[in-house]
Amino acid sequence: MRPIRHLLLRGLLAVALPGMVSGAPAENVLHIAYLQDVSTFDPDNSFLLYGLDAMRVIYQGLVEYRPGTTDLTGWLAESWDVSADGLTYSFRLRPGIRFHDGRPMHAADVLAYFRRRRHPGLTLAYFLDDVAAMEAPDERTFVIRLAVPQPAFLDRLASAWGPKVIGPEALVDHLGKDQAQSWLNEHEDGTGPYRLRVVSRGQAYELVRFPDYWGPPPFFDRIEIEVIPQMAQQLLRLKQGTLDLIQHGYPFEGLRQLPPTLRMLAYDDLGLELCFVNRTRRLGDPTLLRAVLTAINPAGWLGDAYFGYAVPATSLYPRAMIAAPPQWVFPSDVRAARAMVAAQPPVTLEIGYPDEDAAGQQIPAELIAAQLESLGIHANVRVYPIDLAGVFVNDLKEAPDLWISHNYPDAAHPATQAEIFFAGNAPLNYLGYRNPSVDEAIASAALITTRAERDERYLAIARRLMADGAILPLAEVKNVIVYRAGLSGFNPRPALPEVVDFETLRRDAPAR
Amino acid sequence: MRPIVEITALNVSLHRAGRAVAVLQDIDLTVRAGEILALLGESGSGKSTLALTLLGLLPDASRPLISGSIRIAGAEVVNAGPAELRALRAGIGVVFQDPVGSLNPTMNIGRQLGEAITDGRSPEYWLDRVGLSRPRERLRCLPHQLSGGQCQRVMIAMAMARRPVLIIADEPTTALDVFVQARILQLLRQIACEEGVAMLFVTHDLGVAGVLADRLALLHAGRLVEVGEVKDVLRAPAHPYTLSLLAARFGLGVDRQRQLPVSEFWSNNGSGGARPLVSSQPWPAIRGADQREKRERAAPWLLVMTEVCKRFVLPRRSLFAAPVTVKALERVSLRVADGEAVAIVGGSGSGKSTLLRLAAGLDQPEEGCVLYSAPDRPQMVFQDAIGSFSPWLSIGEQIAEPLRLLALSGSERRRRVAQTLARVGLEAALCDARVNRLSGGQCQRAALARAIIVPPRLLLCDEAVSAVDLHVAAALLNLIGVLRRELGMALIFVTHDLAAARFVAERIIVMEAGHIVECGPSEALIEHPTHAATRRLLDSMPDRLAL
Amino acid sequence: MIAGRVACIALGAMTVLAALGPLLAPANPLLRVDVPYLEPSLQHWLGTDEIGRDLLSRVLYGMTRAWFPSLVIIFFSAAIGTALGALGAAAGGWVDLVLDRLSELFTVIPSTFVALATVAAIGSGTWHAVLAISLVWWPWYARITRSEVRNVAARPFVSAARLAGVRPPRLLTRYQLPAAFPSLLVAATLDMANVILMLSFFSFLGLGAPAPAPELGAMAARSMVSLTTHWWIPLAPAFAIFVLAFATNLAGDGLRTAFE
Amino acid sequence: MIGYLVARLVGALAVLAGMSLIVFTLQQIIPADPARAAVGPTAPLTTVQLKRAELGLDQPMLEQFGRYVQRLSRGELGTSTRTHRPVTQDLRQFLPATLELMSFGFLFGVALAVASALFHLSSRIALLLRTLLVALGSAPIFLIGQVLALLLWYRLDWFPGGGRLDAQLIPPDGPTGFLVVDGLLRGRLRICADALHHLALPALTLALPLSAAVGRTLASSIKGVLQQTYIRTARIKGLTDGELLRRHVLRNAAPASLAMLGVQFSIMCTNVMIVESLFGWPGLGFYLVQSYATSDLPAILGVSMTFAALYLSVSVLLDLLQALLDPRVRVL
Repeated sequence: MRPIRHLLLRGLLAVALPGMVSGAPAENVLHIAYLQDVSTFDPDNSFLLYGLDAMRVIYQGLVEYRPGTTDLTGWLAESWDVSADGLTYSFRLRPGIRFHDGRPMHAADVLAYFRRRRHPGLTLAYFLDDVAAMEAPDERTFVIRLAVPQPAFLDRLASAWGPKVIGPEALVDHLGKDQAQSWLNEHEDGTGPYRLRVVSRGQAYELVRFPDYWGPPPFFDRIEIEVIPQMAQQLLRLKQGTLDLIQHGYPFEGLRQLPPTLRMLAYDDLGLELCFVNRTRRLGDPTLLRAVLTAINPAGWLGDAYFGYAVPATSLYPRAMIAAPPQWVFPSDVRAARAMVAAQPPVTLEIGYPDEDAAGQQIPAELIAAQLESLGIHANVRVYPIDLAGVFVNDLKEAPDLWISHNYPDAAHPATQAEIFFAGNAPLNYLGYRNPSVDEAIASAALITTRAERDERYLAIARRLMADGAILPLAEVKNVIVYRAGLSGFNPRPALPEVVDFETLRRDAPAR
Repeated sequence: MRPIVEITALNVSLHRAGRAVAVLQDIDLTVRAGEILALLGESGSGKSTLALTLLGLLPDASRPLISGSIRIAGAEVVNAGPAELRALRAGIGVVFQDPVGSLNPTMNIGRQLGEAITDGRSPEYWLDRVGLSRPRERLRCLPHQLSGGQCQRVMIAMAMARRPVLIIADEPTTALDVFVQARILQLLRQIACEEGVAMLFVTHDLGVAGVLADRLALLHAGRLVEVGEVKDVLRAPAHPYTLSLLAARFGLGVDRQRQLPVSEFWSNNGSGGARPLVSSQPWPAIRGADQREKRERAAPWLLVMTEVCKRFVLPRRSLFAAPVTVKALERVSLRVADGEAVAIVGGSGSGKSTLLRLAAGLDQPEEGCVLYSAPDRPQMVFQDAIGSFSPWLSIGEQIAEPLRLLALSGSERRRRVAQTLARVGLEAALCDARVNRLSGGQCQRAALARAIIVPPRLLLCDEAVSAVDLHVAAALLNLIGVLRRELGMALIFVTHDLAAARFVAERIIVMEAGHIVECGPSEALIEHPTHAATRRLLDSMPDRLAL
Repeated sequence: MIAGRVACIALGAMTVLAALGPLLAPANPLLRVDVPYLEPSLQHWLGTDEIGRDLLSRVLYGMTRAWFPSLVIIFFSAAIGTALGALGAAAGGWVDLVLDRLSELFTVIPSTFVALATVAAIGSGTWHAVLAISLVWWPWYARITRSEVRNVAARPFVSAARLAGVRPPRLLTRYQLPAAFPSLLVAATLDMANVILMLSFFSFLGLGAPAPAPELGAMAARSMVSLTTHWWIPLAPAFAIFVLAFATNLAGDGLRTAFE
Repeated sequence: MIGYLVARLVGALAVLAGMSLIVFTLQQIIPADPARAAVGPTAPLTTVQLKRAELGLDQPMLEQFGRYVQRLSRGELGTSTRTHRPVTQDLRQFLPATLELMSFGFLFGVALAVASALFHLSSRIALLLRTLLVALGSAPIFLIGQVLALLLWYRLDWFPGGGRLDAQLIPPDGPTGFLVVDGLLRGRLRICADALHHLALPALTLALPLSAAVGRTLASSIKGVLQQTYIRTARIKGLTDGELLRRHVLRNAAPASLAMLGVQFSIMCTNVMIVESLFGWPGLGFYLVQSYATSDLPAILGVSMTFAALYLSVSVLLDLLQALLDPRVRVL
C-alpha cells in the first residue's frame, strides 16, 4: 500500500464518546485519553505505545525500575539472586498476592505464564529467546536458567513490554487454541491495583480499583480512559476540565503560555529522535549523503521544533542509558554542501515518519525537508502506517530515503537498544543496515557485565553506525506531561515511555 | 346595449432589449354587451398586447408604460392596484391560444374548473354546457388525457363559469385542427348570443373574423386603421391595408390560370399609398413540356409508392403501461408523374406529412416500397420556416450545401448562391446573414433557394404556407407555381387548406387516418366531393361556415 | 448579454491570478523565511505557518496547484464525454444503448467513493487524483451531449441538410454538435467549482500531493490543530479554495443566464 | 409500483456488484501485505506465513474472488487490518451515529432550502440572497466547519464542539442507536436534549451546502413555473399569491429540486467524512477517514459499499416521491 498521509490524527475535534457514570460525589475519578485505540490488552502480543500506563496497573512483572531512575527493584519478586556464571536467576516471590479472579498467586502460576510467553505465535516472545529451562521448586521460588549469559535479562524483565504474570482465568479457563489471545484482547486476569472493564471497544475503557490488591491502595477509585484521536480536541477537553492530563504530544509551541489552570512536568526519558538512512538508493552516494547530513544537522531547526524542550543527542543512546560526550559531529559547511548539490543532477528524496505519533513527528520531518530545500534538494514528506514501516526491509527500493521517528528501547540496558535497532536482523532496523562486524560486536557486548566496559563497547558500535551514515542521532526530547493543577505523584520512569504511575498519582484539591 | 369595454386614447410601450418600443398608439375602441368584436392584425401588430393590457397581465420584466383609459364595466384598469385588478378580472373570462398549456398539468379538470365557479353550479353542468361528452368521467381526467379541442372547451367552460360580462378570446382556434376549429367557433357564437356577453375575438385569420364577428377592428403596426360593421368593411374597405388584405384572400373560387393578385402595399413594406395597384401576372410557360412526352414513354412515373405502412411507438404513459404503437400509414399507394403537381389534403393526424417524409427518403416504411426514378434526391420545404436553417451557420453557407458535391470554386459557388437568392426574390446581401435576422417569409424563400439551387425532379412542400401571414402565403404560392413551371419540377404540396391545394395543384388527394380516401382533378373533386372526409373539409372552410 | 461578459471576465481573471500566483508570491513556499507562528505583519501579510514558511506564498502557489489540475480534469472529461456522447447519439443502435447505460451507471454509483478507492489503491499524488476524478466525471458530459444531439436531430434544418447531400460526419459536427455547446460550456464552468472542491477534499484527506507541497486542502488539514490559537493559519488556505470556487460558480451562473 | 421497485433494486444490486468488482481489483494491485499488516511489524516471519495461509492470500486470484463474493453475499466484509475486528461489527457500531447525523443534516438542509427559495421569491434583495446561496455552495465543507466551530463553539460557546454526548452522561444502549430517539424512548429527556445540543453544529455544517444547492434549484424552477400560461389562467381566476403558490406552483416546481436533492445526498455522503473528523463524531465517516490513512482496504471496501447502498436506497425513495408528486406518471 503506497503510503498515505495520516493528517486526520491532527484533526481539530475529537471523539468523546459516552462518558462514564459520575457516580457518588465522594468517589475520586481520573479522566485520561489516548490518541489511538488499544488493539489488545494482552501483555505478550502487542508493541503499541498506547495503553502501557493502564497495562502497568493491571499486570505486574517480577522486577521493575524505581521511579525516576533506571535502577531495578523488586515487584512481584521480593528478592532475587543471580548465579556466578550469570545463567541462573532465582526469584523469591512476595507472599499474599491474589489474581483479579480471586485465586492466590503461587510460583506454579508464574511458571505457567512464562511458558505461555515463549509461544512462537506471540509478538513479544523474543524477550525469552535465551531461556533454557524454568522451574518452580516451591510455592514462593521461581528459577530461570539461561542457555547463554545475558546481563540485560533483568532489564528485559523490567521492560514496559516485558513479561507480566497472567492469571489462571486466562491461561487455564480460556486458553482455547490460540493461547487465550482473543480472550485477552478484551479481558484480563492480572495482579495489579486496578481491574479493566471495556465500556465500548475502540472508544472508552475503565480501570476500577481492585479491593484485594497486595500493595498500598491507590488514591483514585476509578480511571476513565477515552480514545480521542485529535490532539486539538484533547487540548480543549483539558481546558474545559473534562480531561485531567495529557501524557504526551501537547504542542511544544503551546507550552510557552499555558492557561492558568494547567501545570506541566517535563522529564527526560529513554526516547531518542533518530534518523535512519536508506543507503540502497540515491543516498548510497557519499558526497550527496554528506550534503544531506549538513541539512539534517539539528542545530538548524531544533529550536523551531521543540521550543527549548530538546537538546541535540550525543550518541545513538539516550544520556540516561549511556552518559557520554558528543560522539558525532554533523558536517556544517553549508556553502560547500550547496556547491556539491549544484554539481549533481537535481535530486528528490522521500522522507517518511510513523503514523503512531504523527502529531509529534510532522513538524521535525517538514523542518528537515525545508532545510534540504534550502540546499537545493527537494524532499517529499509522507506518513507511513507503522505496520508498513515494518516491511520496508522487504523492498528497500520502495522504502523512503530518510526515516524520522521517536524511538524507545525495550529497557534501560544498552543491549535492548542495540539489538532492537542496530543489529542486522533487528525488528526495528527500519532501513535494513547490515554490517556483520557490528553484529559480532553486539553479540559480544551483550555478555559484558561491568558497566564501564559495556558502555564503551556499545559507544564504539554507535560510532561505527554513525560513521557509515546508517543511523544518525537528532535529539533527546523531554516528555512533557500537562495536567490540571492539584494532581501530584506522577513518578515517571525514563524506561517506561509516556507512562504515568497511576498507583502513586493523587489529587490534593477536593474531588470535583 | 350598454358598452362593456371603453378604450380611449390608449398608448402602450414595452422595453425590449433595454429600449422602450411603442407597441400600441392612440387606440379608441368600444365593445357592447352581446356583441362580438374581432380584433384583426398580422403577427407583430400588437393585438395580443392589447388583450393582455385589458387584463393587466403585461409581464413586469418588460416594464410596460401605459397611458390613456380602459374602463371595463365602469371600472378603470390602467394603473389599478392588485386588489382592484383581482376584483375587475372577476368579470372577465379568457380563452388563450394554447389549450393544453393553459391548464395545470398536475391537477384534474374537476378541481381546476371548480376554482373558477362562482355561481355554485356543479362543474359537471358547465362541461355539459360546452358540449363535452361524458362530463362526469372527464372531471377526474388530467389535461394531457384530453385532446386540444376538448381542453379548449374546458377553458370556455372555465371562462363562462364566472358569469363574466366580457370574454377575451386570444386566437383560440389557431392551434386546433381545422375540423375542431369550426365547432369551437360555433360554440363561441352560441354563447355570445345566449349569455348576452361581450366578446373580444383576437385573430390573424380574416376568413374566421369575417364569419364570426359582428364588428371588425383592423390593427396594423400598433394603430387601428379601420373599425366598422363586418358587412361594410368587407364590401367597401376604406383603408389601403384593408384593401390589400382582402385582395390577398383566396378562396375556392380564385382563377387558377393566373397568379394570385399581390398589392403594391406590401412591396414598400406597408407604408401605404392612396390606392395600391393590385396586379396579377400570368404563369410562365412550362419548360420541357415537349421532352416530357418522350420521358413518359420511357419511365411513365417519377415516384411510385406501393402498399406503404408506417408505425410509430409513443413514449410510455406510465412506467408499466405497454408501449402504444400508432399506425400512421396503412397500405398507401401513390404515383406521381414527371412534372405533375399533386396536393395532399387532410386533418392533423391523417398521415400526410408522414407520407411526404417517406417520399423524401427521410424515413423508411415498415412495409411496401418507394421507387424514385430520378438520379437526384427530392428537395423539401418545411412548415417551421425559422427552424429550416441552423442558427449557427450563415444562410449562404447552408444554401450552398448541394453545390459541395459539384467541384466548383469558391467564387463560382458564391455567384450561383447570389443568383438563386435573386431568383427567389431575396437580396444577395442576405447570403452572410444568420436565420435570426430573417422574417418567416424570407426564411421560406431561402429554403426554396436551397431546394432549387441544383434543380431537383421533385419538390416537396409540407404545410409550407400555413404558418405565415395571408399576404406572405399568397406571394409564396405564386413563387412555388412560377419555379415549378420554369424548372419543370414535379410537386407534392401537403396542406389542410383546400383553397391553396386547388390553386397550386392539378390533382388533389384526400387522406384520413392513414388511408387515401379520395383522389381526382382539383376542380372536379371540389365541385363533386364523394367521400365524407372531403365534404367535412369543405364545410370547415371559413367562407362555408353556417354560423 | 452582460452576465455572459461578466462571467468570461471572472474566469479570465481567475486564470491570470492562478497563472501569476508564483510570480506574485513574496517568497519560496518551501523555504523557511522566519520563526514559525508569526502573526500577520507588513513583512509577512499572512504571517508564517508551523514550520516558519511564508503563508501568503504558500496560499498563492496553492491556488495555482488547485486551478490548473481542475482545468485539466474538466477539459479531459469534457472531451471524452462529448466524443462518446456524440458517437452514441450519431451511431444509435446498440452502441448508443451501451454508452447510455454506462454513463447512467456512473451517475448512479457514488462516484466519489470509486475515485477515493482508486486513489487509495494506486497511491496518493495530485495527478493520480486528477486521473481518478476524470474517470468518474466524463459521464455527465456524455449525457448532456447525447440528449442535445438527439433533440436537434428532429429539427427541420437537419432533415433539410440531409436532403441537400450533407454526409453524416459533417452533419454531426456542423449542424448537431453546436447545439450542445451552450449547455456544455455552462456545465463545464459550474463543474469547475465542483472539481476544485473535490480536489481540495482529496488533499484534505491526505490523498493529494505529499507534504511540503503547498496544496490548499492539505495545508488546511495539517494546521487544523492551531485553529483555536492561530485561526488564520488553517482558514487562509480554506478561504482561498472558496474564492476559486465562488468565482467559477458566479461565472457559471452568468453564462447560464446569458444563454437562457 | 412493485415492478418499479423491483427494477430499481435490481439496478442497485447490479451497481453494488459492479463497485465490489472495481474495488476488489483495486485491492489486488496494492503493494502492501495484508498478512503482515494484520500481524504487526515485529512478528517473526513464521507468524506472517501462518496468517497468509489463514487469509487465503496464497490461492489463485479467481478463487480468492469467488470466496470473496461468497463471503460478501453472506454479509461478511472481512476484518479490518486497523481495528482487527470484523468490518461488519465496526459497521454495526459506527453506522447509527452517522445515520443520526445525516438525517438531521438532511432535514435541516431541506427546511433551509425551502425557506430560502420562498424568501428568495418574495424579497426585493433577491440578487443578494442569490449570491449568498452561490457563496454557500462554493465553500469547501471544512471551511464551513471551521468557521462554525470557531464562532459558535470556541468564541460564543453556544453549542458543544465535539462528540455525541456530554462526557458525564451514560448513553442508553437503546434499540435504534439514535441517541435522540433512544433518549425519548427511554424517557431520559436530558440525554435527548444534550444529544440534540451536540448535533447542532455538525448537522448545520452538513445542511448548509445542501440547502444552498437545493434552494437555488427550487427558486429557479418556481420562477420557471410562474411564467407558464396555466399560472396566468389561475391568476385570472382571482387566486391570491399564497393560494397560487400552494396549489399550482409548488407541486409543479418540486420534481426538479427532488432530482437535485438526490445529487446533494450523494455529496453529503462524502462531506460527512470530513464533518465527522472535524467534530469528533464517532461515525462511519470518521472510521472511513482513518481507514484511508492506514490504507485498510477491507474497511474501505465495506464502508464504501454501505454508503453506496445508503445512497441508492435514498435515490430510489426520491424517485418514488417524484413519481407520486406527478400524477402524469401513473405509478400505481
